[in-house]
Amino acid sequence: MTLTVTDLTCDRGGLALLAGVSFTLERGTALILRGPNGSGKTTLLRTLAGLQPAVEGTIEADPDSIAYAGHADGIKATLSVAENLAFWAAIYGQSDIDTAIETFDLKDLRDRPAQNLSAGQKRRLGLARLAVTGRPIWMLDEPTVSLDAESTRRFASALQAHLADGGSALIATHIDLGFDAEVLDVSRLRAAPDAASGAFDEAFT
Amino acid sequence: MTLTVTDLTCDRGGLALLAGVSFTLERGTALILRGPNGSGKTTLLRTLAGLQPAVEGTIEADPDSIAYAGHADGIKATLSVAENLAFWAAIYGQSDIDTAIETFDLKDLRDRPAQNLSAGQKRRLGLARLAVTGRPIWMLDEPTVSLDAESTRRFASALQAHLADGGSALIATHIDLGFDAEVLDVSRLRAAPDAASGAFDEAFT
Amino acid sequence: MTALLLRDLRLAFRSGGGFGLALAFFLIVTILVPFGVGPDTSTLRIIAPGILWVGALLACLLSLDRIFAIDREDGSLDLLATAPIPLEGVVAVKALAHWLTTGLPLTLAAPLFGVLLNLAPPGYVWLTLGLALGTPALSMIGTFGAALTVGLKRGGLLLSLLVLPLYVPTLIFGAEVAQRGTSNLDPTTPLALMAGITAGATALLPFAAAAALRVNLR
Amino acid sequence: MTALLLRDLRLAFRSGGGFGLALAFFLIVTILVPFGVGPDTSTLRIIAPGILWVGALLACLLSLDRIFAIDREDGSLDLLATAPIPLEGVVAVKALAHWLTTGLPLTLAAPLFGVLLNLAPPGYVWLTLGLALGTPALSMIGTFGAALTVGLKRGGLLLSLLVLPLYVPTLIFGAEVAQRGTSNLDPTTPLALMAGITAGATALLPFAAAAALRVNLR
Amino acid sequence: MSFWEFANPRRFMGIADRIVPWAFALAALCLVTGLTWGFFFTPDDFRQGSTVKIIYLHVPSAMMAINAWAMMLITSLVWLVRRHHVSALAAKAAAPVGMTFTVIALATGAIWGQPMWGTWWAWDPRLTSFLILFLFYLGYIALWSAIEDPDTAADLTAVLCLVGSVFAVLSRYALLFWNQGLHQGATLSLDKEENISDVFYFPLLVCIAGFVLLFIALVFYRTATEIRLRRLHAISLRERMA
Amino acid sequence: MPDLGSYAVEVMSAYAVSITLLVAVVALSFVQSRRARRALDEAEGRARDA
Ligand code: HEM
Ligand SMILES: Nc1ncnc2c1ncn2[C@@H]1O[C@H](COP(=O)(O)OP(=O)(O)OP(=O)(O)O)[C@@H](O)[C@H]1O
Ligand SMILES: Nc1ncnc2c1ncn2[C@@H]1O[C@H](COP(=O)(O)OP(=O)(O)OP(=O)(O)O)[C@@H](O)[C@H]1O
Ligand SMILES: [Mg+2]
Ligand SMILES: [Mg+2]
Repeated sequence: MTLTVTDLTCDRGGLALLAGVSFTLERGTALILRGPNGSGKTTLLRTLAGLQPAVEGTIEADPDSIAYAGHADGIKATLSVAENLAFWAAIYGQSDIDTAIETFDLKDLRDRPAQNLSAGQKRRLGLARLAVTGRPIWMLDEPTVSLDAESTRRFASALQAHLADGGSALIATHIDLGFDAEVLDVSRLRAAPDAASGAFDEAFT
Repeated sequence: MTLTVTDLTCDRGGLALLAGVSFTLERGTALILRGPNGSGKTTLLRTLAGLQPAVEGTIEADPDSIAYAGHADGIKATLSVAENLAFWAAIYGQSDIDTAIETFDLKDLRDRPAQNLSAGQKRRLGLARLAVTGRPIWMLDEPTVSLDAESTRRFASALQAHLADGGSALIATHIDLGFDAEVLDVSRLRAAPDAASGAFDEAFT
Repeated sequence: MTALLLRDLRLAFRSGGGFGLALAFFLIVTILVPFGVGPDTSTLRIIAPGILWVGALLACLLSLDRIFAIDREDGSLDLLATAPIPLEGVVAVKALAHWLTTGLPLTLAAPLFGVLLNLAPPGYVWLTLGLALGTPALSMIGTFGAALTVGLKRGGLLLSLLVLPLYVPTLIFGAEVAQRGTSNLDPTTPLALMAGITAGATALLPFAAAAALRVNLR
Repeated sequence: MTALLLRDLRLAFRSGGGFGLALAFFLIVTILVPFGVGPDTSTLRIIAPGILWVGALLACLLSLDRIFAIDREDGSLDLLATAPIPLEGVVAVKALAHWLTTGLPLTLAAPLFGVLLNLAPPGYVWLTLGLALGTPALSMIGTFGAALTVGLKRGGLLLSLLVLPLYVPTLIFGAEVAQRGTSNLDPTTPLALMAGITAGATALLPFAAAAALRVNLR
Repeated sequence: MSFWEFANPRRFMGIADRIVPWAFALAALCLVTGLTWGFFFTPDDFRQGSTVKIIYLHVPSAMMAINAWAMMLITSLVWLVRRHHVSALAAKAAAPVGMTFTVIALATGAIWGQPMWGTWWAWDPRLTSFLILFLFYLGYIALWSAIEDPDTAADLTAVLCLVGSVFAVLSRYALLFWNQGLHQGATLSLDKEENISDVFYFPLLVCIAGFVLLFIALVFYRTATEIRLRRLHAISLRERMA
Repeated sequence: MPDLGSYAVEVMSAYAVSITLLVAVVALSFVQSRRARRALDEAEGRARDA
């Protein structure tokens, strides 16, 4: 259940963006990714989630242990809150959605079509989706966008419960989540302009 | 250039959401809307911007003085940053986009297609769009979503420059923007459940 | 306004949304029909004007939901509605952009595709003339339908259902013009009627469409 | 997997994206053709099988880009790709859902629409049989094309151009079946060939489509 | 009492409750009399044979199909101008009734056309615009059901109704603009009501009255239903908010 | 039963179709009305209880 990343290089649009990313994420811990806009946090998370191949380096983790939540929530506007969650639960072989609905305070919105939710309510639904996957390693890309203070607190405590349960989390965020966690500053890992961004370039230099 | 709102009721989906909203926004001042998720901030801003009719009450403002920026940025993925800005400038009869590009630090991204921007860079472009309208009253719905600390600071100072210029701003946000402004707590203005949400129901009760 | 037109054209070119798609679809229809109906040239010659018109009309119909839907999703439509240009103007420009990226290429390409269907020689000029006069009506009517259904669930389906009946007269007169042209009869009456539809649609529908759009943006 | 199928069907019903749209489009084509070609029943009878097949094929073609595009935009596709189900399965389910919402209704409705085009009576059963055997291939091939073009600029246009040549054999055999059926010839040879295409496409294309999808998600 | 009193939903419900039973009863009476009279007790036409009996269904339903759209047009305009909700709901209530009449007219016309014209359909101006009117009914009903917010739906359908009226007008007056086509002319001996002999004319009048009354009864009845649904909608919204 | 001559099928089917359709709208309206009444009564009862 630990995630070990060694000397990873990721690219975006054929351009190496981050180089030499190494860390270990143990059970029960969270790691926060920081870095200014455009520094490559989203790119790193997508690479770790297996959505794009790494240029170099290794990612050791059970691929069936990662749940990814990106900028887009994967929510269907015409389905209701419960239907959206039930679908994702079924995809991950789970069936319990009530706990997640409880945790993210969606009870009153249960049968509301997702298109009638406010921005923050939609985000809560996106986070609840993560909870129904039953996966131990959460990869979150700016999870608290448009959440109010109360919901942010709820999210933080849900996250801590997840960690206490033996899960772990990798979170890219700009704001302070209000609990202690290790921080990885992505801006220090910026790839040198001439870093290898693929075998092709190397063959040329 | 002042915006005066008197006893406004706004609805969403045929349901009165806020009632008795009254305030005056003078030149050079900013008003911050606060309230938990789903309390009606977006609805209020849309009503003030003239995108939906008010159920009751009056809004006094020159309609040609308001620039609205919602959750969605109105940015075309296949156009470059400069093309996007130039288009909106032309629509508002302006031609200068360089100041806005400067203010929101988009110089390096000028010719990048908008689809290749990171979340925060896209948001900066959305804010720059607002600056090119040349309108005095800004209505901003969660402007700092996905911005890093540095960009948030930049935005705050751009906003203060706008206020110093005689503009004004109405901002719905969950986070602290780092400068003093009056605050309107929307959650106190919640419409009573039996409030009239249209003349039709009254005839019945 | 010009800025809006230029932007829409540029977007159409960049994303292949309008321009190429309608033309390709038209080509596909004219290629597929001989495959389906069989290569018998005399049958093809009889049905050619009708099929070409139906193909052009379908190509128009298909690109309609893009007129407002994309702008609606990314928030541009809200912003355009609050911008200092009349919504009627926005609608008219959108219709014009749709015509430039759909109707115009179709008109220009139709004679070429006529060859594929073995259209009788005198038909070419009348087909082209008919399309030139008729496609603006198709774009304008379609823009109205798109404004009516923007942001609805079932938008696409409803759009076709609403627009279709309004397209029928144009189609009938257009096919009649081409048909009469190929058989050396006088096609001026249907041509005049079609021009009348185009003029009427262009004069009235922008207002109806803008009204519908305002309601839909609520 | 069942959950995915059910969701896709539900979405198709709720948003009118697939189900109604394809059927409506098919209806539109069959209504418009007589308007365009003219009401001469003997001409209509000759072209009926071909037009019905072309109509069904276009209806399929149109709904293709929805297969993956919407899921891609709202992030569902990323999430499905990281979910514990094989991508080949996702592709197969998507194709099945497309067939259930497009091919199946088209097959069932075709005889009805045949009446509008004055199809010769013996043609009905062969038309239906042909569509029942041929439309699964159309859905599967289309899903492959959609996987190949998801997330591309100019996706829609490219999709039609890529898929079209792959559709032509099915169209030719299908129209041949219906044609031979109406003229009381033996249609088993083209029918068998068409069944072969369907079987081949269903067996091989899910793997190709999943591979294409993986590349496109990068 | 001012005409606009109708616009008050409570008043309307009261009036509807009183009118509807009578209207239904009278409609049933007229329809049964007219159709029985026409079917059993009129002679065959010398040229059309027994098919002339179809006239008692075709003409009233075609007339009312067009009149129903005219009524929807008027109530839609009232909604757009004065924003009386009952008016919009009346238009909504009338649409399915008008569509049924349209289908009846199309079906009987087609059945009648087979023996009379030798074809059940022709692309003549009246028939074409009537078919388009049918498609408009479909679109109108579909648009109502596709939009969630009732006021938005009322606005948009009113705009659609306005545009569709062109075809309602054409299906009645197309003959004035084009004097081509099958529907009227030498094949018919009965095309003008002045020409119709009294034997056919009186039962036809009774049938027309029956269709008109049925339409009135149904519209009042259905509008009352729509008002109830609207109130239900308001209550459930309130519940959700509380 | 009057003698309908060679057009019996046409006339009969025209009457059958039309009468079926008329009965269908009336029946539909009744069903819808009943359903609306019942739902409204229920909702008003709930509103009063609350
Ligand atoms: C599908 C075929 C047909 C359709 C769609 C159709 C439609 C119509 C319409 C729209 C009207 C006008 C009603 C009004 O203006 O109030 C009408 C009237 C009439 N139709 Fe037909 N019709 C069809 C076939 C026929 C046939 C076959 C006959 C008889 C041979 C016929 C006889 C009449 C007569 C006698 C009238 C009343 C004429 C008048 O008041 O101007 N119709 N029909
Ligand atoms: N196709 C592309 N070609 C070149 N550069 C690209 C392309 N797509 C994205 N980029 C760049 O890659 C960089 C990394 O983007 P990424 O989305 O990973 O940033 P991020 O750290 O998530 O930023 P944010 O905090 O704004 O979300 C950005 O500078 C972006 O402009
Ligand atoms: N069609 C609808 N019918 C009923 N209620 C709706 C509809 N659409 C939205 N709502 C509700 O209206 C309320 C107000 O939404 P709004 O978007 O104004 O909230 P907000 O204050 O902007 O919230 P956030 O901070 O999450 O953006 C929400 O509770 C939402 O669920
Ligand atoms: Mg990011
Ligand atoms: Mg909001």
